[in-house]
Amino acid sequence: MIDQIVFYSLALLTVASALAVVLHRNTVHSSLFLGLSLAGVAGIYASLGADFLFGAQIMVYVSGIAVLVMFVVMLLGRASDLHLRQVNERWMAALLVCAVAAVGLFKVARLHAGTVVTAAAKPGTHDIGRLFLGEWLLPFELISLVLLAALLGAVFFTRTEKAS
Amino acid sequence: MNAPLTLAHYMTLAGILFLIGIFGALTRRNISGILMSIELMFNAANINLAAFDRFLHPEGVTGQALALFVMTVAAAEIVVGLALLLAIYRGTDTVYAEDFNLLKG
Amino acid sequence: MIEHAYLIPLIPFAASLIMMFGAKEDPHSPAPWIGIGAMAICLGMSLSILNAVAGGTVPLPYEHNWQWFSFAASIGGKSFLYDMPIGVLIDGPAALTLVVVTLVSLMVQIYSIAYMHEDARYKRYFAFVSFFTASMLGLVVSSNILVGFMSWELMGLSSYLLIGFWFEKDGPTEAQKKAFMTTKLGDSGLYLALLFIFAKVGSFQITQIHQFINQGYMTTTVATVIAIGILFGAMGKSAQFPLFIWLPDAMEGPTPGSALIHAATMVAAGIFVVARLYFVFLAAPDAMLAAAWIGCITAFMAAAMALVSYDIKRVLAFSTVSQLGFMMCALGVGGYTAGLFHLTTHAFFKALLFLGAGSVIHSVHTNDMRLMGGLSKKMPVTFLTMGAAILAIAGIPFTSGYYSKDMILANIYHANQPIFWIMLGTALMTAFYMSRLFILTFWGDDRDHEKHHHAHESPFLMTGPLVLLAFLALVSGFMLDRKGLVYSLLAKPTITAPQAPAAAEAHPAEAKPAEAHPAEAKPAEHAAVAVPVEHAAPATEAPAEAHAAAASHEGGEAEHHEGHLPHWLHLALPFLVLGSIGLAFFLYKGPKYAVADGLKANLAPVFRLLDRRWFLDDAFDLLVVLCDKVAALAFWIDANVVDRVFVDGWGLLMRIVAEVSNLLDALFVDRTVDGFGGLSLDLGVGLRALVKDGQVQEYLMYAAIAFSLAATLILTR
Amino acid sequence: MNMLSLVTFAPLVGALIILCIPKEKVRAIQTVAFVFAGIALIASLAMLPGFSRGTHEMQFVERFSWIPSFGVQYYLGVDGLSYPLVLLTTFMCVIGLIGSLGIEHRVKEYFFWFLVLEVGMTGVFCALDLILFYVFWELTLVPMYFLIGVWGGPRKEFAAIKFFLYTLTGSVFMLLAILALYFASPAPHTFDMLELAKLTGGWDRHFQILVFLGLYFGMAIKIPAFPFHTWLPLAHVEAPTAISVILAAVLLKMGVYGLLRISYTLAPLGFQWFLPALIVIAVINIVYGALCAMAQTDMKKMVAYSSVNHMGYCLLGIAGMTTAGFTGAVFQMLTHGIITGALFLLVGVIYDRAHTRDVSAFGGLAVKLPVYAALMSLTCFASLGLPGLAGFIGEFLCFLGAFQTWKLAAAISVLGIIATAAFFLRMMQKVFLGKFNEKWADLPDMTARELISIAPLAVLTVLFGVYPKWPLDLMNKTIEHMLGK
Repeated sequence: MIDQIVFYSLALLTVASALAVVLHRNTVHSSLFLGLSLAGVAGIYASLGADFLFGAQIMVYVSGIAVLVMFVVMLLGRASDLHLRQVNERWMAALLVCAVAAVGLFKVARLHAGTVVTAAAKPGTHDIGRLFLGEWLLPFELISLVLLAALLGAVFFTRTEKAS
Repeated sequence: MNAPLTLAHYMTLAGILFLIGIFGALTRRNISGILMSIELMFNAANINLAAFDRFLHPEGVTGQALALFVMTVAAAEIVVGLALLLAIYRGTDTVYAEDFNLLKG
Repeated sequence: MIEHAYLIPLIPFAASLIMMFGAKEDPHSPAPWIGIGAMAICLGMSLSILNAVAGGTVPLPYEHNWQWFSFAASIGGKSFLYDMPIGVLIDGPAALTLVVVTLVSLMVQIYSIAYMHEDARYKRYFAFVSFFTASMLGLVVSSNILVGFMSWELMGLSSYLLIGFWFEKDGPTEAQKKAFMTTKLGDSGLYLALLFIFAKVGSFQITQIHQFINQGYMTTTVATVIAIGILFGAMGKSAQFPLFIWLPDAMEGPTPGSALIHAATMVAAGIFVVARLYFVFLAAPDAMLAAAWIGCITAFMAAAMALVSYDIKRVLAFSTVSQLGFMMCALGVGGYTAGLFHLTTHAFFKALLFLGAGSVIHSVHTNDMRLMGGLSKKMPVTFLTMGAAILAIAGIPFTSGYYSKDMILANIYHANQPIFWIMLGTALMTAFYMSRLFILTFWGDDRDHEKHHHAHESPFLMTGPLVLLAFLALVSGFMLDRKGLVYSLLAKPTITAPQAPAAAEAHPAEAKPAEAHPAEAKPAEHAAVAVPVEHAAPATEAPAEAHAAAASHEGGEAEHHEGHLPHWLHLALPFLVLGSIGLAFFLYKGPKYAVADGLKANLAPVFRLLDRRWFLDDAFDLLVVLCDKVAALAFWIDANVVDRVFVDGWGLLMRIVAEVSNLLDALFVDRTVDGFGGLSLDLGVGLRALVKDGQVQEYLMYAAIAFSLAATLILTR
Repeated sequence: MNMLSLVTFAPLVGALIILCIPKEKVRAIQTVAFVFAGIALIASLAMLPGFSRGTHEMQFVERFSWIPSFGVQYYLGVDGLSYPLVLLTTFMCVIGLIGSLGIEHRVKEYFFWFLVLEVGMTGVFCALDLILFYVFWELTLVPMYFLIGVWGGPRKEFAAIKFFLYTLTGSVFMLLAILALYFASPAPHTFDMLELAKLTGGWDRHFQILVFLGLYFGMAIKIPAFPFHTWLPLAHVEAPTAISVILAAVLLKMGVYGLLRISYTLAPLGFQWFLPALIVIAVINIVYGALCAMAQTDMKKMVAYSSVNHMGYCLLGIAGMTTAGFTGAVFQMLTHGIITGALFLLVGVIYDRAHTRDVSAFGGLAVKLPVYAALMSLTCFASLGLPGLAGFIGEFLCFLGAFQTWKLAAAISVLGIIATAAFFLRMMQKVFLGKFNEKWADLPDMTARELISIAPLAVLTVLFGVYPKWPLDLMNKTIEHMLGK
């Protein structure tokens, strides 16, 4: 019973704040809601017993990305933006697209309506560590390269022109 | 409320989150809004991965590890995206997607 | 000697290569003697072969094949590896033609030493001539019709090279192109005939094709189609109506080269191929009739044109065409021996005429007969030898032309009366225009004093060949006619197919010669042997030699008794010829030839028609223009239609899709504005955004639509 | 010794080495390119003694599993159909390299792409696995795109894009057909051409027709068959000389080869079904190609359209569905490669000197450039099918094969021969004969390098025309087997 309550409340939190992210007129608020939504997802991870994922989500997303977005949004924000529509004229079509996609997604979800947990959750951090430094070492190193490239890219794009 | 939680629950949640993300990516005028929506979609995918891991293959942690990769890629993506956004803003003084039509042939 | 016959085409070919690539370009180069030496060797070999053949010391036909290459083929459902043979097939006509070709070529080359001595491309000329002769010899000896066709085409190439020898001038370049294209047009017929032969027979070997027909496997229809194809090829090469237009222009080349083309090689090839594949014609009476009429029309039209021309070489060219018409006509009415006999004699006197004309032109530097006249005193040797040639071609008794033309007319007389009378008239026209040429050139007084003054007799290297050829032009007919040599040498091939008698009944044109030739009726015994089989197996496995050694031998004896002209006609003919020569004297004897001019004024339209060569050249030019137009149209279509449709079409298709969706959008909006108000407006605007471009989110939208549709379709299946 | 891998991948090694050479060292780059293309040529020639003429089986087979989960193999092998084409490819690549010595800017990239192109082309002819085939097929596309787009003429970008998109569109359909074949094979599925060929009996006609159409679409664009030929003239005109040579000599052959090797063997019923259309396309290619060539004043474009015409002969031979026709088609591929390669080189020679290819700009050049005129005439006559030169045998065999099945179509196609003769003769007349155009008074005759690149082609032209036994013997058994008799 506890599980259900936790799940539903987290789900409600996540979905509601996600909706706020895409619908709120003020971008700054949107970014705040993003943090909330990501935190909700982190809770979901916890409820799934994925302890390491929960930690990573909090650290990377909630305290990293969401904050970063918030900073940028604040940096770019203008007072006049608050009076402008933040949703373009395509929303109707987008809704249709979502509706179509929803049909497929929920059809698939229904396939697993009977799949329940069969084993007790166990801490996974140890296993993940072994996996990353063992069998998945190459992808792990590659992804660090990707991060490095992203870092360089960010520096490259944001540096000011006065260097030359 | 009393029915046991199934994989379908998590998948539904992920689906809803994903659809919200799609909707946002398609409709937000502000580029930072689009980026945020994309983050939502990444998270939806991650929920699925974590749920599959828990429900279908509880003996390993592959799903979680994969979700971590996704998370890393998402981080890289948002960093570059935001950097681009800043660069664009400095150049054109706007953050609205419809103001960019360089792709127009 | 006959076992080395394959060397006959190879020696001049090698000589040509040596001259072309081994010698330096030098007007005094000794290189031509290589070609002459090679040709002399070939002449010696040919004479010894002819001697053997005429003496009956070798079994005929002599055939020897080597394997050339092989390819997989299938005929009538049977598959086999066809070994393309390359080899020699010597029979009477081939042996005789070998001698004629090598002899004329040798004479031409010796003559050319003097004639071409100041030309900048001296050795190249001789290389071309050797090559030309080699290709003709290849055609003559070849045992395989495909190899024959290849030599035939190479001959086209050599005529192209030789006609356009002085390629700096526009005339020769146009003429060479015209010659090549016109003959190529004819060749396409032969090409198709070859394809058809292989599709039916499964072999290119002449003896096997003959055997195939002998065994009655080929229906008359098929034989007719094949024969028409061969005939078409011969029409191109041997300058028959309407493809003779190239020959008059072909004299843009060096005159000795023209002599070669007109006498020994190019034009003889068409007749020779028809003769070589004569058994196909025998199986196809309709084609025979067509050949007869084409020959007849050609002979007449060309002779008519020769009547009015003042260009000495052109008159000779028309006369060649006309004489070729005689040969073709003879072959068409079944006068195989007569046609080939005339080919032989004609080669001698026509080579002589051209070389003589070359000697005249060399001396006075013009082709226009109106500027000549009275040259008999200045150039006695040329005068006398040309005189001999003219007697021969006119058909004065006991010259060579008399025998052969008489035989042709006799054959035609028994086969087809209408043709006979036309041909008789043509023969008289021949006598007339040849004497006209002779009189205008040599007789009377000089018309152009300047030119006459500079005229001189040609050097010995040029007159020597003239004398030898003149001797042959006078006596070769007599020599060959003696003791029926020509009948045994040029024995008509026979076919023993069961169809042959049936075909003969069906076609009166064929029926008459069949009665006149006991030889044709004779091979009933062969017919009994031949077993008709519905769909034949390829003839490759069948023994090649067995077939017609007998046929050609027996046929020879029998044909001796071939019909002659009625006695009165036989006697009257020389007098008619003399009369026509007299008429020429009467019209053209003076320096002014006023009578002829008066005639010309009275018959202006006819003269114009003949002067413009029956407007066939104009028709040909029109055809060329038409082809160009078609080509331009094709290219226009290619650039503007095909390219547009299939390259730009993709883009267009996308545009159309967009427009249609736009239209639907508009309809949709219009219809729902009343019902749904703002909501539908939003939807409409959203949909319309689909066709705007340049927006990131639009592309994203497309992607999302595609993705969602695909996902839904796949997942909900 | 894995000869086929050596032949196929030697150029790739060369390409990688070139990448490591600094771009200033032009001479070193050229040397490396020659060495590795030469290795490929020598290796392919070295297979000649070991190649058995008496069997239709695949020879020099190499077979490893490549992507086991999808049943994709690294499977190479040659038979009488592909081996002559492998020889042609390696040979023409060396010739093309000689012709490329004049390239002056971005030499390194040029030779790199050139060698990569050779890998793709050789691979296409050796591959016996459909996916491998497809990979090589696509591998030719990218180098060709760059070679045309960077080193081409004035409209090079347009030509390159058109070529790329056009052929890519075709290959997409081909890929679909290949996948269809894969899934039609019983589990575990296979891409093995020879295995698939054994299964064709079990597939129904409609499936085969669809597969054939998909394959045909890809092949027809490469061949190029009407109406998909319009990329060819443009690509030829804009491409640098050596690339035109490769394009005409080898790349077009991939289409015909694919038609014979894949379409015919893997979808025989579809092939049968398509024959009436194929013969019409062949006739159109022949007659219409020749007519279009007749309307050209640009020599290179004329030669390009003559390629359309000549590939029409190949199609004609194939459409005949007889052994003679197939033999003719393969032989025609060889000879067309040699002859048209020489023609493009020769046109390039005059363009390098005069900077124009307009036929009416010249006149009487035979006086000034006798060697050039002689070689050009030789190749023109070979191209118009003069007996004794290589063009005739292939053309004649094609006609011979087609005539047994399609008498009327073959008869119409003969018009194409006449038109071909017409435009070549006219070109020769305008360029070489007539009055000498004084404008070109100081035009030099051919250089040693140009002679070296063209002389082997001229020799082969004569050799194959006089003695076609060698190439024919290589292919006879295979072709007999292909028609299953």
